[in-house]
Amino acid sequence: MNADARNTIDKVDATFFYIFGISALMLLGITLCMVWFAYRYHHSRHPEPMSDSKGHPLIEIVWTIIPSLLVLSMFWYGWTSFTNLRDIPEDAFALKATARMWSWSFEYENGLTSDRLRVPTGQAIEVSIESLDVLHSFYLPAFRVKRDAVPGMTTRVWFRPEQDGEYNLFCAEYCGTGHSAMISVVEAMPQEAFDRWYNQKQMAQQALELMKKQGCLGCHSLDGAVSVGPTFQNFAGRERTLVLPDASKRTQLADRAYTRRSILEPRAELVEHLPAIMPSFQGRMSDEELEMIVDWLLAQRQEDQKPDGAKIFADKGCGGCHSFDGSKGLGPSLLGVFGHEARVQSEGALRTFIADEAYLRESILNPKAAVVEGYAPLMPEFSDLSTAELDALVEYLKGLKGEHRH
Amino acid sequence: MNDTNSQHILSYALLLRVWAALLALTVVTVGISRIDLGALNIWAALAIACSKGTLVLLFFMHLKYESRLFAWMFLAALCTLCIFIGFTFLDVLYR
Amino acid sequence: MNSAQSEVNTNFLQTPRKGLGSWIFSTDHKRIGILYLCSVLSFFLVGIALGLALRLELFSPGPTIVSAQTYNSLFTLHGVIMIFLFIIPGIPAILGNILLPLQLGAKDVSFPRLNLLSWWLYMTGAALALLSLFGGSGPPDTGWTFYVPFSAITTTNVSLAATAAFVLGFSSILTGLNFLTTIHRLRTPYMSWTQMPLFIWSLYATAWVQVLATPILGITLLLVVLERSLGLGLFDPGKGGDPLLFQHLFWIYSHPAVYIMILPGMGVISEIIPVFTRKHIFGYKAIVFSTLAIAFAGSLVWGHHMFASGMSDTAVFVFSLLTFIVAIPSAIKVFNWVATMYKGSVTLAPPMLFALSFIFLFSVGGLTGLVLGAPGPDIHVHDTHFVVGHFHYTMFGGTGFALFAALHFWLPKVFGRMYNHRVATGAWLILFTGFNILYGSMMIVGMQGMPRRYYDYLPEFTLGNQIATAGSWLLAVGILLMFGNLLRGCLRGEPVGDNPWGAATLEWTTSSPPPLENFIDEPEVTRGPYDFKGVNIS
Amino acid sequence: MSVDAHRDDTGARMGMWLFLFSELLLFGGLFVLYAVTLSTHGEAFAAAGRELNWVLGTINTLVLLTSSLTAAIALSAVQKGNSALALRCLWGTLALALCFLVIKYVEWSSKIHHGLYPGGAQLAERPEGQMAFFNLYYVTTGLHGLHVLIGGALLGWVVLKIRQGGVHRSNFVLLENSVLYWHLVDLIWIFIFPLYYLML
Repeated sequence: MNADARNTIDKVDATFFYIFGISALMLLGITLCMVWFAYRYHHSRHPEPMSDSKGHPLIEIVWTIIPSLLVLSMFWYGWTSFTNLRDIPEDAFALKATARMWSWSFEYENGLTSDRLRVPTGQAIEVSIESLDVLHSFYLPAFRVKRDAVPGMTTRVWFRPEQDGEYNLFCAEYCGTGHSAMISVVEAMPQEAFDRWYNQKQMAQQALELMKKQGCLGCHSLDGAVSVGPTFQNFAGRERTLVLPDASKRTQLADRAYTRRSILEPRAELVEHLPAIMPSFQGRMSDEELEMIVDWLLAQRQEDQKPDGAKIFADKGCGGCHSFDGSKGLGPSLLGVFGHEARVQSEGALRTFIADEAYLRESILNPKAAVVEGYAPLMPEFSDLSTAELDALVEYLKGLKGEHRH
Repeated sequence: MNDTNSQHILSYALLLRVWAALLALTVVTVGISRIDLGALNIWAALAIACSKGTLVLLFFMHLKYESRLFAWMFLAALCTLCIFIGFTFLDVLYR
Repeated sequence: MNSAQSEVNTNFLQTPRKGLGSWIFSTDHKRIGILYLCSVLSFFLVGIALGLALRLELFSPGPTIVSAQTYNSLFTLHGVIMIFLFIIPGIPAILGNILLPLQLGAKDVSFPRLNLLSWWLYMTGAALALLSLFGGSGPPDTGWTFYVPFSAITTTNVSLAATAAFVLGFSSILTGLNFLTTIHRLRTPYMSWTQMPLFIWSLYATAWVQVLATPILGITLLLVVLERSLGLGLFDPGKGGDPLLFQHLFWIYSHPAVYIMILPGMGVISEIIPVFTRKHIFGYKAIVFSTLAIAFAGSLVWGHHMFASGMSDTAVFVFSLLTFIVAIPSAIKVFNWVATMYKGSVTLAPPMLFALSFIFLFSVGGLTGLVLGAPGPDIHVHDTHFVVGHFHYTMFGGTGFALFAALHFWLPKVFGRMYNHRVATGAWLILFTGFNILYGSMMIVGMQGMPRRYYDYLPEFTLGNQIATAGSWLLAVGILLMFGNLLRGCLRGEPVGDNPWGAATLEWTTSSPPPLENFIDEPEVTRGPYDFKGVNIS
Repeated sequence: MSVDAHRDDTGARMGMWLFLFSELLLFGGLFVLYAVTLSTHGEAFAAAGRELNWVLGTINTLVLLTSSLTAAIALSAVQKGNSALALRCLWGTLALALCFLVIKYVEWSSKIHHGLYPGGAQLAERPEGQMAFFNLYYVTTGLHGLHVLIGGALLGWVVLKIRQGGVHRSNFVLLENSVLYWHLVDLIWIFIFPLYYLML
């Protein structure tokens, strides 16, 4: 880490102490004078006023000039600490934060997206902030950083996490029902860990290209389709039955050793019911390349796991407007939403139909196309959901059984 | 207290002259707007509007014949408006 | 003619005409003042109830007593009621109405019927605000700031609430122009500008701000209503508008409005301190000058509400610099008040206790305001509970306490009866303690980073919130005790003479309560407003 | 009762002027928006301005200026004790006010007919600056039109008062204030006209 690397905290805190220090002294002085005068010149001790002074020009001038100088110095500290916040280091790692009612999403330059802000420790981070609907504000108390997210405008902040850990990210500009739930986390992690996470897609891409070159994909499908060899889908997540050369069988969950063996000595252990036709790749790729493919194969677990509809529902802030118990929020309750008779306002006309899966999908991707009668077209488009996520969310909604009420 | 209730009565002739001047200025402002002067157009239009406004204020609205206090008050209001517009540009121009 | 003469001589509380009609259609400035007194303080109590509910909700993290949507409506209404129905009209409409003509030696304000209209507009606005609670799809949930785009898209009754604020603004403008004209035209000819009580000066400066800044709020709210009803979109970036312009226009009014709120309070303090120290106010001209300077410079600093908004850095520079410059006249006033006590003869009667605690609380509010004026630190505490605490220190600790001081000072004049001093002192002590517990812990929680308008909060903020909530109960007890005591005093207290405190301004030279047209004979100004030599308590 | 006993015409005029200041600032908010939008969307703003009918705008300016003249003459006439002339002039002012509103109506309806109104289909397809221009145009001229109506009503009431003898040579502050209001309406139009109709 750069030794003289600026952060966003020190100058602001120093200004705080400076202003608070002077303020505390002044408050103390005023209060003490007031209390002392009230005691010393109390009418029981001091029945008649001793002075008929109506003012004193010199004193007035003195106590105009001294505070003026003090506040001007405060202004200067305040201003320089502000310019420090605004002056983004040139080597800052850039990413984009998008605010919507009521969640944050972060997009990295390589296209990676996340709902928590993962950053490398020690590095200056530049965040470009945008809003999809109303005003929000990107607030990191730990780094003294705040900037509004304004529709139609891109605003910027920077900060430098100096220690690994999790830091709160708040929305500080009031944005409606879910305002206080619009919380996320900055996760500062060591550079290597961050790189591994950050490059996951890139590595996967390389591994895929390599496998294509080596011809792996000719026999192994990626999408679960049955082909000559077993599919790669959920490679690490599923158990397989292996037939050993001595015809005995055992079950195996893919680990690193097995995966290497299955590439280097494919005929030693065969997946049940499959012919022994895969050639050995011993010597046909470098060890590095092999590791890359193994890494990729072993990563085929999360990718294929079905996304959790309930989690998506919570993460995207859906609950801010939609209840499960039939109570009316900013949006209609989702209790028994699947299969109920929907009355929607669409293209200026009132339509009635049974809410099917296509309708649910449409209402998530393009909510303004058909708005349930009696509600305002407030809901943002959730077009950033992946197909799998959308499927999971719709499945989840279908599971909310009960008597639907508007 | 009611000392200043005595009124200055403006002659019809003066009012007519002011009116004629206003009409003339209107013609001038339309004329100028037909010529392309670039950014000058808006300033010319504003300058003419200001002089028309001054005529209305001074004569039609009798500001010329009121006590000086009224004029000061009017200037205070006008300055306030100018400050509001001007200070907003501190943001808009340098954003 | 004789009956008319006797009517003029009776005190204004006991005119021959009786009943509600003799009040709500009265053009007498004192009666209108009392109408405001009753209505403003009623709304204040409603606002307190809402505030207590807010604090109760925040007693523990997660849902406590209400839903998030209800909470949002609660703080919106708390804000709208406290700002537009209590603190802005508070001192000018209640005490300004009652005292302005009395202190000027006039029979009434310049436009008595307009004055009555102002009260009716105030009540109309209040009724609209209360109406917005019902019907439509629920009470407004935008916060009192009505920020777009949220206020343009929420389905709640924002249009009605904005219309209410518009009407209330109209009422405020009419009161302001009435006061300005009265001060210019109806001052007794024996009183020069530099012989005017400082309270009048503060009303004068306030009235200018009311007349010149309030219309900007009017047009801004009108545009929000049009945006909601016609899809106008002057603040919608998709239609060539700019959401930040709303904030500019809003704060062009609402920051000067802060001075509409505080200046009359400062005027009250400038009246009370000399009376209870038996000494001429220190630096009369400096106070007058700082009053006018605050009113003027206060209109140039609205941008300090927008340091984190995405406004340009140039604007941040200028607005921050000017903000610090506004701090100077406020400091001058504080120094002058304290200096007035030097070598005086101090009596700690209830009005004085409230006045002295005003100085303390307002100083806390003003000094924490310095942090908010400095753009670097402001970024951290902006939109957190620190701002809420600071704001309540200046507005409640400042204007609120000034109003309480003024009520304790002048109500005996208005009703001719005195409240119980011991109870008043006890109520003050409870109020003052509760106040500091409540808003002090709010500021600390804010420094820790808890944003404002949060229905729910992270567990680390729990302790501070619980202390604050406990403080709110103490505060409420103090307020109820104080109002109970004042009410009892006004209706059944000991009768007092014309000048129970030995003050030197004109209102104390007439009887308590004053006669219908204030003075039996045209009052003569025989002494300055702070010249206590030979003034006796009567 | 006490209201008329303390007559103060200068005070009444001062009150009116103060009220006019707040009217000025009310429009001031719109002028802030105008200035800012002009500086951020200059080209589109001007392009939209060229679509307004400047001939009708000019005619309306002349109409309003003339109505101000007749109002001013009416005041002088009352001060000179010539109520008959004052009444004729005020009727003239009212007729011109009506004329102004009719022309305004024609302008608005032709624009609205073309879908150029806030929320209108045509307007939604225009560039942002043009949308902003038309939105501002409708609000500003709408608010101004409202003031024409209020001013007209006020003058109508004064006409009644003159006929009843309530406003005459030695008590004309009501007429004076109404005329002041009318001039303010004119004054604001003097600025609206070049800013909206003569933009290049």
